[in-house]
Amino acid sequence: TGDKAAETPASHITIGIPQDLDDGLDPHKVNAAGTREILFNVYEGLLKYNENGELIPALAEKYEADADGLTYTFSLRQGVKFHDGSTVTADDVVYSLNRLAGKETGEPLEGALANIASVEKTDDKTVTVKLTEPDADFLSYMTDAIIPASNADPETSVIGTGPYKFVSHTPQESVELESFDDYWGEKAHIKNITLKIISNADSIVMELKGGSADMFCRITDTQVKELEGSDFNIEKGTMNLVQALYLNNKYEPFSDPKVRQAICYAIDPQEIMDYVSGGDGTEIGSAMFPAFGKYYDESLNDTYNTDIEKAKSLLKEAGYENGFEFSITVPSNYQPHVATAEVIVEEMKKIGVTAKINLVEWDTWLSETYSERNYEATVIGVDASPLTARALLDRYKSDAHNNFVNFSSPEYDAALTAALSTTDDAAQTASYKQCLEILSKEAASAYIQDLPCYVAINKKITGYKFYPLYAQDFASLSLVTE
Amino acid sequence: MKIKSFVKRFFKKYHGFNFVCGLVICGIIFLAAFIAVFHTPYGSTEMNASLKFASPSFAHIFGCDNYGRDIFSRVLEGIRNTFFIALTTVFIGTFAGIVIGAGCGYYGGRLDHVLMRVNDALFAFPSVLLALVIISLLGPSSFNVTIALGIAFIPSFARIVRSEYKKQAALDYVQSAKLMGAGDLRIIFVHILPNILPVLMSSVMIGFNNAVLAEAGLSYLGIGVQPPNASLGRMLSEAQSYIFTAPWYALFPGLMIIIMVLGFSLLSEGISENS
Amino acid sequence: MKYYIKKILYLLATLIGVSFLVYAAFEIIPGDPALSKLGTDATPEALAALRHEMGLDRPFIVRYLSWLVECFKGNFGISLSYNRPVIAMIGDKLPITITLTVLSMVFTILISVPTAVLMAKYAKRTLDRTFYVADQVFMAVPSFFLGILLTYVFGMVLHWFKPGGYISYSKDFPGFIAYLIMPSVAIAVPKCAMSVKLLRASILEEADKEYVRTAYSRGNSTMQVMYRHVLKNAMIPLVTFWGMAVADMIAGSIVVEQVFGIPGLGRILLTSISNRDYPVVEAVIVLIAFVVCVMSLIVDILYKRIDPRMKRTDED
Amino acid sequence: MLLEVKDLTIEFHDHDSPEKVVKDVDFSLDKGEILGIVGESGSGKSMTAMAIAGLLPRKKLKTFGSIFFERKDLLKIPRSELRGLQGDEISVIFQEPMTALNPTMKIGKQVEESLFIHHKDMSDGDRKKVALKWLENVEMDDPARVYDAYPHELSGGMRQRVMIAAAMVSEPKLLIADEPTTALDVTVQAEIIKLLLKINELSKVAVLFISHDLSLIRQISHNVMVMQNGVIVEKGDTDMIFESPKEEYTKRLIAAIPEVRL
Amino acid sequence: MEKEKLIEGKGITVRFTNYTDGKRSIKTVLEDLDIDIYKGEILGLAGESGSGKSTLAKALLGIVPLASGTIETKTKSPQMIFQDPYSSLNPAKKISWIMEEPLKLKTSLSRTERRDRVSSMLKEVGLSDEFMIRKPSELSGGQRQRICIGTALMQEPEFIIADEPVSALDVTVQAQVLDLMGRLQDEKGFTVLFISHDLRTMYNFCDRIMILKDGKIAETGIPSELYRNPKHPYTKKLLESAGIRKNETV
Ligand SMILES: Nc1ncnc2c1ncn2[C@@H]1O[C@H](COP(=O)(O)OP(=O)(O)OP(=O)(O)O)[C@@H](O)[C@H]1O
Ligand SMILES: Nc1ncnc2c1ncn2[C@@H]1O[C@H](COP(=O)(O)OP(=O)(O)OP(=O)(O)O)[C@@H](O)[C@H]1O
Ligand SMILES: [Mg+2]
Ligand SMILES: [Mg+2]
Repeated sequence: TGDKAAETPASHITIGIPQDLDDGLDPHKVNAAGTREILFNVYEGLLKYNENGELIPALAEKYEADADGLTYTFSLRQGVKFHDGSTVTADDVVYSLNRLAGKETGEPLEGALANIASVEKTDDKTVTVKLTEPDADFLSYMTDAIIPASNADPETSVIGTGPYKFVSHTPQESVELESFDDYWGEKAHIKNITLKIISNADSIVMELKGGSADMFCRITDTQVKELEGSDFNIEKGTMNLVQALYLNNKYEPFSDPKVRQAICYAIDPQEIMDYVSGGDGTEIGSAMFPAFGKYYDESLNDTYNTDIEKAKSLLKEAGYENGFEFSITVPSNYQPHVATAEVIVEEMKKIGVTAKINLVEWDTWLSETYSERNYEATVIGVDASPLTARALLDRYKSDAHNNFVNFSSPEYDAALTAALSTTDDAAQTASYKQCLEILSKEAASAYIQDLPCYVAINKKITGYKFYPLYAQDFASLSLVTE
Repeated sequence: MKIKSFVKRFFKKYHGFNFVCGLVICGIIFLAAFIAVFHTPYGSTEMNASLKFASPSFAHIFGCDNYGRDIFSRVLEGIRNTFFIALTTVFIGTFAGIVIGAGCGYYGGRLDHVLMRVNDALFAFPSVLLALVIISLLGPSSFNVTIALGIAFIPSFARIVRSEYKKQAALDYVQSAKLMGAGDLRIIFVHILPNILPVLMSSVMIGFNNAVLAEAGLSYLGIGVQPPNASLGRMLSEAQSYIFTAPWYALFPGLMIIIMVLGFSLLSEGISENS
Repeated sequence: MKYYIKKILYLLATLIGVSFLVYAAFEIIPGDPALSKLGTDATPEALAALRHEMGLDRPFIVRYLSWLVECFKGNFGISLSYNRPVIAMIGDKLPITITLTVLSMVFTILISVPTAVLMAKYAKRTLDRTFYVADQVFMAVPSFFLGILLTYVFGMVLHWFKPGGYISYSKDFPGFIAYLIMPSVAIAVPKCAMSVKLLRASILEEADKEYVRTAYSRGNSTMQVMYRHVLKNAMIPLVTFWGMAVADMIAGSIVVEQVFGIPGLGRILLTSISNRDYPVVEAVIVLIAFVVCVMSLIVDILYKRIDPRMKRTDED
Repeated sequence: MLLEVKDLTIEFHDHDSPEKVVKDVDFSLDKGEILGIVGESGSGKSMTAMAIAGLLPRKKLKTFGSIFFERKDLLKIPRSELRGLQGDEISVIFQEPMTALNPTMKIGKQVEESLFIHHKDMSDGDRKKVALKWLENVEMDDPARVYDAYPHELSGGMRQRVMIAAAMVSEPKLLIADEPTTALDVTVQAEIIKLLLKINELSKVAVLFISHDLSLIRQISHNVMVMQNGVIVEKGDTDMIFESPKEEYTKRLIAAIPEVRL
Repeated sequence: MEKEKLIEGKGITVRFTNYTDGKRSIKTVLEDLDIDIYKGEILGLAGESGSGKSTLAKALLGIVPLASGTIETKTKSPQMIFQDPYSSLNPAKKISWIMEEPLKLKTSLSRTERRDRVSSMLKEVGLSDEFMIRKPSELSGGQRQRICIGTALMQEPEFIIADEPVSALDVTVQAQVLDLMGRLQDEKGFTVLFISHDLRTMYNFCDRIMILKDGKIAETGIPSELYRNPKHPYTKKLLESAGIRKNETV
C-alpha cells in the first residue's frame, strides 16, 4: 500500500481552514494553533506525536536518557532528506536546537528549552543534549521542527522534512502543498492539497455543499445537521480543550469560594451540551480533558451535580441571597462559547443572578481579558500545548504569568511544585491529580465540557485521524478508489 | 373636536398611496415595538431544548431558533431594539447635524470651511471602524452602539443641513427677518428651520433606514446588540448558519427589516410628495 | 489649473487627517499586535521583545510621524502579522475589489437608466406604480441578506455558480469575472434601486421644464425628447450619487465579500483590524479615503463636462 | 386663410369638477398677419396658443371645437402628422428665454434641431449654413461663436434671438410668440419687437403675438384680440380697439396703462 | 430743496468677488456713487437690468458691505420690499405669523392685540382676514407683494425701499398696488426709494427720478423735466425703448 501516490499521481483535494496562516511560516516562531496544525505536515522534530498522543521516533531513530534526567542522546535516522533535496545532518539538528534554545541570541524561541545547557554533535549520527535541571516534559519539546542550518530565512523559504512540502501561500486566499516524493517514512497518498481560507463560518456549509471544499475540520453540530444527506461523512472526535465559565477570582463576588461553588451548582453541563454541541460533548469537572487518560478523573464530574437549592443556600451563606449581577465576556468569533454563555445566562436566572453577555473581538479578549485580566467572567476553551499536563495546570499557580483567573491557593502551589520537581512518573501523576481535585473543590472556575470536534470529509476521501493535540495529518488521507 | 379637525386637516394635507401605506406599516411596527416593551407571547430569551428548530406552527407562528426560543417573540423584541436604536441614532445625528450644519451654512466663512474639511475627513473614514473605536471607548452595549452610530451619522446630516441653510440664507425672507430685528438664533431655528423640514424629513427617513442596516451590519460583525438580547440584524446574522435547517429563522427577521425600511421610506416619500 | 492644485492639496490634507484618525483609533481601542501574534502562550518577555521588534515601544506620535514620512517616500510599511510589504499585500487584492466595484457600477447604470426612463414615461400608471413598489422593496434589502438569498437560490438550489468557488484573476480571468457577477449584483441592487428612484424623479422634474416643451414644439417624439434632451440633464444630479455610490460600494463590499468568500480588500481590512495589524489597516483606509476623495474630484470634473453651466466653482 | 380657430373650448379635468379655461374661441389668421392677443394673467391666452401648437398636455384636459391649419383640423389629425407640422410649419417661441433652451446642448444644435427632424435629407454642412444664416438674420454679432456656445453663456436678449432663429430655420408659415419679451428689460424688449417686425416682413410669416403689455401689442400687431376668463371680449383692428374700445373690460385695461404726457 | 436729508451717501463703492474657472475676478457694481434722499419724498431709481439698482438698495440698508464710501442715515428702522415676491416671504409660515413677527420682536402686545393689528393692516392693503391662515404659496404675486408692503408698514418705518414691487405683476394689478402705496405714503408720510425699470410707471408716481447706468448715476431730476429733455444719451435710449419718446433715428 506504500505507493498509492503513484497510483493516482494527479490527485488533488481542497481543504477549508478557518484562518489564514498569518503569523508567518517560521516553525520556531509560529504560535497560532491553526498554523501549527498545518505545519505538522511540513516539519518534523526528532520525535513526533502519533494519533494516540504518544511520542514516537521521527528524525531520531532512537534516544536514551541518563538516570539523572540531565543528558539525552539522540541517534539520527540516516538518509532523511529535506524538501530541497539536501540530507539532514547532525549539524542541522544542533543548529535547530540551539536556535530554539536561543543559544546565540539569548532569547529562547521556545521558552521551555532555555533549560538546555548545551547541544553537541557527538558524531555524524548522534547528538547529545544536556539540561541544567531535570524536566519530565523535555521530550515533548523535541517535537519542534528541525530545519536546515543553511536556510537563512525560514520565514520565506519553507524547508522541512515532512510528508508534504510547501508550494505557495496567497494571503487570505490559499496555501498550496505538494506531497514530498523523498519522504523517509510512509509517503502521502494525495499529491496536491489546497488549503482554502474560509474565514466566514457562515459560508462553510455552502462552500462544502457547493463543492468548493472537500473537507473542513471543526464544524459545529448545526453545520453537521445542515450537511446531513450530502456527499460528506462526518468524523467525530474531541476538541481537547477545557471549556469553562472562567471566573475572575479577584472580582468581588467571585473572590468568595462559596459564590463560585454556587455558580457551579447552578450550571448544568448536560443542558449546555444539549444546546451547544448537540449533546455530544464530554463533561469535565476540572481542568483536564479525557484525552489525558492518565490524569483525567471522571469522578470530579460529580463534585457539583446541578442543584439549584444548594446553589441558592450557598449564595445566602455568602450574603448574596438577592443575587448579583455580572457580565460574561466572550470572544465573538467562537460561536460555541457565545452559545454556551447564552445558556448560562438563562441558568443564572434560576438562582437569581443576572448575567449579561459582553461580546468582544478576539484581540480585545486577548489583551483585556487574558492579558490585563480586566473582566468578571468569561467562557473560553483552554488547550494544552505542548501536550503536557503542565501546560494545562501551570496557569493556576498563584504567580503564573498566564493565571488569568487569578486563582490563588497555597495548597495548589505546593502540589504543583511537587509534580514538577519529581521525575518519578507515579508520584507526578498523583500530584497532578491532587491539583485537579483542588481546582474542583475550590471551584476555581465552573468547568463545563470538552467540546466535540466534527470533521466534514467528502465521501471520496478516507483515512482521517484525530490527534489529541493541534495536528492535522494530511499524509494519512487517501482517495477512495472504486 | 379640535383633535378631530386636526386629524382631518392632517389627512387632507397628507394623502396618497405612499403616505397611507407608509403610515400603516410604520404604525403597525410602532405598535409592535410598543407592545413588545410590556408583553411578548413567550420570554424572548426563554430556552426550550425540545423546541430546537421547531418549524412555524400555531403555538410558535414564526417557529423556533437553535435554542428553542420563540422567534416571533424575539422578532418583536428585535423590532423594539432595532427601532429604538435607529430612532436614537437618527435623533443624535439630526440634532448634532442641525447644530453644525445650520451654524456652518448660515454664517459661512472660515469656521464653515474648517468644519467642513473635518467633516469630509470623517466622511471618508469607514463607519465600521468609527463605531469600533467608540464602542471600545464606551464598552459594548446597545446604548453605546446607538451613540456610535449616531456620531457616525453626523457628517452626512451636517452636510445636507448645511447646504440647505446655505440656500435658504440667500433668500430674501431671511434678509427681511433681519431687517425686522430678529436675532440670528431666531432666524436659524424659527424662520429657516421649518423650511428645511421637508428635506430634513426625507433624510431623516433615509438615515433611519441606514441606521437599521448599519445596526444589522455591526451585529453581523459582532459589535451590535449583545446576546441573548435580540435585534433584527443580530438575528439575521445568527440565522445565516441555519439557512438550510431552519430557513424561517433568517426569513422572518429579514422580512421585518425589509418591511420596516420599506414602511419608513414610503412614509418619507409620502411626506415629501405632499409638501 | 490653480483650482485643481487646491483640490489636490485638500485631498492630501484629508488623507493625512484620516490617517491620523486611524492611528489614534488604534491607540484607543484595546488590543496589541504583539499579543495578537503570540496568542495565549505569550510570556511577558517574549511580548516585550516582539513589541520592540515591531517598534511599538516608541511613543505614539513618533510612530505616526515616522510612518507619515515613510509614506511620502512611497513606503507603507510592513504588515505586522504577515511580515510582507503592505503595498504588495494590498496590490494583490486591489484588482478584486476594483473589479467588483466596476461590475456593480456597470450593473447599476445599465439597469437603472432604462428602467427609470421607462417608469418616467409611464409615470403614475400601473407599470410605474408596480415598478415603484418593487423598487422600494429592493432599496430596503440589506445587501448581505440579498447575498445570502442569492447564494442560496442561485448557488445551492439552481447551481448557477459555486458558492465560495472564487477563482483568482491570475489563474482564470473569465472565471474570475463570472464568479464576481453574483456578488456585484448583491452590491448593485440596493444602489440600483436608489438610482432608479432618483433618476425617475429627476427625469420627471426635468420633463416639466420649459425646454422640453420647446423640444416638443420642434416635432420631437416622446422618446426622442427623453434621450436627446431630458436624460442628459436628468443625469446631472445622479453624478453625485453615483460618485458617492462608488465609495459606498467599496465599503459595502466588505460585508458582501464575507458572504461570498471573496478574498478582497474587505477581508484584509477586517482581519487586519482584528489582528491589530495597523500598517495594513492604515493603508487600506487611506486607500478608501483616497478613492472617496478622488471620486468627488471626478464628480466635479464630470459635472463640468456634462453641465456647461458649472464653470463657476465658488463652492469650496 | 392660414389658420382658422372655431369654437375652441379647453376643459381641465384634474380637479373634482371640470374647469373650462377657454370657452368657444373663434378667430382666424391670414398669411403674413400679426395678431396680438391681450388679456390679464390667467385669461387663457397661453392655453389657446398651445392648443394651436399641439403642445397641450393630453392627459388631464379635453379640447373641443376645431383648429384648421391650411384646411387640416389639428385636433383631428393623427399625432404623427401633427408632429410633422410642429417645428416645420408651425413654430413657437416662449416667454422665458432662460429656461426654454436646453442648458446642456450647444446653441447650434438647438437651432438646427427642426431641420434635423424634418429635413433628414439635408447634409450636416447645409444645416449649419442655414442655422448660421438665421443667427445672422436675428442680428447676432458673431454667429459662428454663438453656434458653439451654451445657452448660459448668452444674455437674456441673445437667447430670445436664438429662440427666434431656431423657430425660423425651417421657414414656418405660423409663428406663435407667447409673451416673448416679458422677461427682458425695456431696451432689449424694443429690439426684439423690431426684430420680429423685420422677420415678419422678410419671410411673410404669420405671427400670433401674445402679451399682457398693451403698449407692446399696439406697436406690433395688425389686429388685436382681447381675452378675459377664457372668452374673447373684443377683437378687431389695432388702432380701432385702442382708440375706441367698445367693451367695459377693454376700456379698463387701456385706462390702466400709465400715461406719460410730456 | 429746503427739505431735511434722511440719507446721505457719499462715494459708495461696492465690489463683488466672482470665481470663474477657479480664477478670482472682482466686479465693481457701484462706483463712487453719491446719493441723497430727502424726508418724505418718493425717489425713483431707474436703469437697465444689472445696472446695480438692487445692490444700491441693499448697500443703503447695510446688507451688502461697502468697499469704500460712507452712508449716513437718520432712520432707525428702514424697511425693504424685495424684488422677488416669491422668495421674500417665508414659505413655511402663515401670513398671520409673518405679519405678526415684527410685533413680537419689537412690542409687547398680547396675542389678540397683535391679531387686531394684522387684521387692520390687511384691510389697509386691500386684503381680507381670510388671508391670515393662508401660506404664501396660496397667494398670487400681487397679493404677496401687498403682504410685503403690509409687513413693512407694520413696523411704522420712516423709510421704505421698494425694489421693483410691481414688475412681476400684470397691468391691472400693478395699478392697484401703486395706488395703495401712494395713498399710504400720503397718509403716513414715510420716505420711499422706488426702484423700477419701467419709466412709464415712475412718471406719475415719483417726486424725483434717478437714472443709474453701470454703477454710476447718469442723471437726476423731476420727472416732467427729465422726460422732456433728457441730457444723458442713456436716458434718451430708455425713454425711446419705453415708447415715450419717438425714436429720432428712425
Ligand atoms: N393644470 C391646471 N389645472 C387647472 N387649471 C389650470 C391648469 N393649468 C392652467 N390652468 C388655468 O388655465 C387658465 C388659463 O391659463 P393660461 O396659461 O392660458 O393663462 P394666460 O392668459 O397665458 O396667463 P399669463 O399671462 O399669466 O401667462 C388659468 O386660469 C389657469 O389657472
Ligand atoms: N452677491 C453677488 N455676487 C456677485 N455679483 C453680484 C451679486 N449680487 C449682484 N451681483 C452683480 O451685480 C450687478 C448688479 O446687480 P443688481 O441686482 O444690483 O442689478 P439690478 O439693477 O437690481 O438689476 P435688475 O433690474 O435685474 O434687478 C449684476 O451684474 C449682478 O450680476
Ligand atoms: Mg401665458
Ligand atoms: Mg434688482
